[in-house]
Amino acid sequence: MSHPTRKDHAGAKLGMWLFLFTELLLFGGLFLLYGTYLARYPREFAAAGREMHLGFGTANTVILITSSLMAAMAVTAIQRNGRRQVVYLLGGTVLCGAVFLFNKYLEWSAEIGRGIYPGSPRLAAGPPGESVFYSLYYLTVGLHGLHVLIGGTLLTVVAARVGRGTIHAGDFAWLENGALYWHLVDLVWIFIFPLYYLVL
Amino acid sequence: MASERTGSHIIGYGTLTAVWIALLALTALTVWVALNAPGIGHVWGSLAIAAAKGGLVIAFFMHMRYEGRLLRWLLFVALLTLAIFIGLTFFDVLYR
Amino acid sequence: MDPNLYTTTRAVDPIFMLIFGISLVLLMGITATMVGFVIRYRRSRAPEPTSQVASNIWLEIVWTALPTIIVMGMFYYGWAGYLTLRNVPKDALEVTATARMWSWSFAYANGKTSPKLYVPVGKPVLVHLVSEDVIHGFYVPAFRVKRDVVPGMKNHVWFVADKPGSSDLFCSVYCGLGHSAMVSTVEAVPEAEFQSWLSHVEGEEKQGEGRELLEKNGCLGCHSLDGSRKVGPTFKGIWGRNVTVVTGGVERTITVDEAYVKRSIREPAADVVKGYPSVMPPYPALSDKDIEEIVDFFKELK
Amino acid sequence: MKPTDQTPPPAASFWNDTGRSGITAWLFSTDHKRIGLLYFFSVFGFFLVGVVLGLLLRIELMAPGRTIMGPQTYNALFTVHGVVMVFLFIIPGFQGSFGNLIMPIQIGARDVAFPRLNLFSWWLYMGGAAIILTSLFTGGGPPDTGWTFYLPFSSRTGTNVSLAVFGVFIVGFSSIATGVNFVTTIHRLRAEGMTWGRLPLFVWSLYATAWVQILATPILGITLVLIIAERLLGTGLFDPSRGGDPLMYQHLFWIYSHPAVYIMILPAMGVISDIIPVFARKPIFGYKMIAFSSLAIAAAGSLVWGHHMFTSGMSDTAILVFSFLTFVVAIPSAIKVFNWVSTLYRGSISLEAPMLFSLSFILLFSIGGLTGLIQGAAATDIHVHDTQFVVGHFHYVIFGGSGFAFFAAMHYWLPKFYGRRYAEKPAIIAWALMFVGFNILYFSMIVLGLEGMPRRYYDYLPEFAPLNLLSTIGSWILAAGLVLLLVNLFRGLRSGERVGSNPWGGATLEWSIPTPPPTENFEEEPVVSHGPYDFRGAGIP
Repeated sequence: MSHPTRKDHAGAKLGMWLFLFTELLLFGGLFLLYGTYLARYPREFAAAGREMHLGFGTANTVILITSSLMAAMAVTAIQRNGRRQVVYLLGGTVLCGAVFLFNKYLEWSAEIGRGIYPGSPRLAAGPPGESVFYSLYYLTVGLHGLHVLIGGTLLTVVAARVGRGTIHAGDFAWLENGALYWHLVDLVWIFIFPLYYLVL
Repeated sequence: MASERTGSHIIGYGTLTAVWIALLALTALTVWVALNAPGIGHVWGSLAIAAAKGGLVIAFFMHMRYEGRLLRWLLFVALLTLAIFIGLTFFDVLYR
Repeated sequence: MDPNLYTTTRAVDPIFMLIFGISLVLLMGITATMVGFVIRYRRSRAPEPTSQVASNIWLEIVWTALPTIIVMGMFYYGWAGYLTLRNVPKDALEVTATARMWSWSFAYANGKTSPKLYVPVGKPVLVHLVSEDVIHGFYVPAFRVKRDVVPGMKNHVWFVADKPGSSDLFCSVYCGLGHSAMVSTVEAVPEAEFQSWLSHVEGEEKQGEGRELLEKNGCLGCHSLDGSRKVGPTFKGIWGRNVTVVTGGVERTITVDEAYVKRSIREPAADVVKGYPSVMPPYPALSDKDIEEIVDFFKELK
Repeated sequence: MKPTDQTPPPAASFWNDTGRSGITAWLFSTDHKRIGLLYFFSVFGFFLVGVVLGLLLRIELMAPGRTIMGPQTYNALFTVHGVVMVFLFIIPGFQGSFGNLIMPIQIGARDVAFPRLNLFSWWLYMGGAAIILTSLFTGGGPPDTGWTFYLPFSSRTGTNVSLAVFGVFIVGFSSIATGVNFVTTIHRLRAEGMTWGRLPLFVWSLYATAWVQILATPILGITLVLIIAERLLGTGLFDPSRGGDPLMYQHLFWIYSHPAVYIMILPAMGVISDIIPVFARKPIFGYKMIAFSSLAIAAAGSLVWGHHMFTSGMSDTAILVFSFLTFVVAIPSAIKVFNWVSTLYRGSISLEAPMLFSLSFILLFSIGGLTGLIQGAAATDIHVHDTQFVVGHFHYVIFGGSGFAFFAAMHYWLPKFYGRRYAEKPAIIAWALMFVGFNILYFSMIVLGLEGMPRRYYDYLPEFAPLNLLSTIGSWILAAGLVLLLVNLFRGLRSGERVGSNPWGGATLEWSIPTPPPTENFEEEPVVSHGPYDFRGAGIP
């Protein structure tokens, strides 16, 4: 029924970039809130930021940067016809994503264990700015985690299709777009990291 | 308009690895700055480092350096929009 | 009435007239031109177009520049007028307006409170706006003033009445069920009358205390004293009345007594009178003694 | 008058030339014309729902006090009226229906860039709509917050706000998908010779709109997520008792929702720019300025959201800035109006239904725009803000503007896809009824607002009674006209006079292909050699 559309690699990439803009602005709304509340509660934000686990944040930054490297290498690999390498590299990317989420789980458990979560009695008793900081933190990082999950799923599907050969050196728009999405996830984290973990 | 052929440019593993090392170095730098140079100015400092890291990711990992003018323009428009949204809001927040 | 008194109304109305005047001229011009063209160049009279001109750079420049000048003028006068609304005269009388779902209460410096805003004629009034729950809006159309009453924010508004009389005061920001019932008035009275009203200490009529409490806490925004149906049931004849209430989804009939009144004030959602929405907030600030006063008032209210 | 083609439509039109049959041939079709019609009937269905709700609201306001419903019902009705009209009708309306039907043909493409994404966005839209409808009948009942969902009220009310908001979130996704699809299509799939300077102005307006959708809708998305988080997780980001600021919600909400007004009105301006030249048999006056002003409106319109907050307690500096920027938006709008009127000069004007709706668009939109100046000026906005004046102004722009343009588009383009047309005389009577009824209905509101009657009022003081009654009577005249329009239009599309490929004598590409269009629009990719309003170049006398 639907005619086979011409393969338009540049069109697909343009569409993906447009979609990435929307993701950027989605997080942009949260960054906007962060900025305005930081201007209002600089001391409370600094105090709350000191409670964060710098170790977890740094480790996750390194993990995501590395995963992003592998995703970028996968795009190079498919252009060089290295199908097996692509599958390994994407596997590495997804694995990094999983480790990232596992770290997140450990970190959140520790924080919730200390009574830091939206609406907790501890935050209700503390200064209002800290409650705002942690609410923003949970929302931003939670939304980012959701994107890691979506990106991981997407790259798994792409890896399977590369394995089956439906994505190949002649038509790898899906792989390129999947990698672009993953880089966006990395990009957002690059900004989350200083804003939440390094505001001392 | 950008009318590049499929896979017009292949970025070598070496370049990508160099970018990766630069990103790790910048991460180390931003952590060091945070731990050793406290003060209000450091929010801007760490944001500048984050912007540099973001720029590297966009330029190399996301191939923007090798794209046509159209995509670069559009990216600029998107970032400008976000900056304006935040900037105009601050007319309220800072002067209230 | 003092024609030299610079009121908010006098600051704003000329700007209205200016913008309306220009807008009317523009609208008339556009309409007349359009209708004229349609009549002159209708197909039965002009079977073929007699021009194929598709652009004219000078026309474009003119009708870009002209609106620019007009709207910049409007912007300037609009802003200048707004500054009048913001610059509070120094000698203004200060009143605090407290908005809650769905009533107003006005507190004066000497502690007197009133459900209506009494102001002296000719003296500027600065109203501090406080909200106890959601966002409300303080709006007096006669004085062209409006300001949102935002919880946690220190907003204010000022105006001055140039003649005695009563003006409507509305809640302008949608605030739920009783939004349109959240109406009060500004009562402008001569200075001497205002001073005697202000210094008149209540309490001489002993049985008025319960009623004072009802007014002060905004109960009368939702419960009438004359038997009419508002958001909540009327207080008229409430004492000893048999009412059907819904308790946790189950209907039962009870008689209004002191225990019921107390429960309704402390946990309004516990027993909700059938046919009314469960929207009343609890009023923990009312002490047991206050509630006794209210009950005494209810006993009198036949 | 019109050249009528007595031969039956060619067998290979998009109606029958398809692999599947029955309902699935529609629900799973990736053909832009079928998706366009799916969108058309869905958005128009929701429009009718919104109309019925609006009529009920007007009946309640006919007299002070309780007329037919209680305050809770009234509050729910105006909320649902707003949500349905804004999010389910007018935002997806033009893009989804006429954008899909017409835009690919106008640029000489076989389909949009991502046909499957296109179908998916319709499904998302329907899914979101279904969730919104579910929210009315489950949980605490229909939301009663107003379509603006202002916090902290919307985090306190016991009604089903979270579910409704989630539905709007899904619809927002659909809007983003369409925006991405259209920008890519217009960049990548223009036929040979279809330069940017030859794009029909409807396409230009869709392009500008798509950008607003891409850059502003995500902010709505995150705002809605924050409402849900506020209600379900108690994040307290806008709760003053916990350090939040209710005004930040308003900023975020209007960062999207003001540009959204341009999502609603820009395509309507595009429709008008396409229709007026055809019925005046003259090239559009000032093509470049109209195209440029679409982009200018989209850009400047994204910077003016603060004018919804002049009374909120926002800083005076911000009021200065936003009031200034608001007046800047008035300039490109004025340019458009002057160019439309100039197009009529020395033309050969035929007053058929699409043209009547278009000309009344100019008038009603001008009233809407000029009343907007009152609200752009800081001093005068204070008085009219949050009153019936705003309600009247908004409906002049969005109903008198976008709505009338939508009716114009229905009369202008639907015959192309059905191969049959409506009867002219009833269409003109319907237009006259609607025009008169509309002005009675909404001009009364403008006056009521100047007199000081706030909006969202269930009950009002006796002094407002006469105009409210008049307004309600106007709503009935408008509704009568609408019923006549619908009966006439759809009866005509079923069994009216047959039309040929170019019933109006238009020069854009959609009139160069058979009626109804074949599945892939063009037998071979067209090569464009003349502008969209170059009637001589297209061989039309």
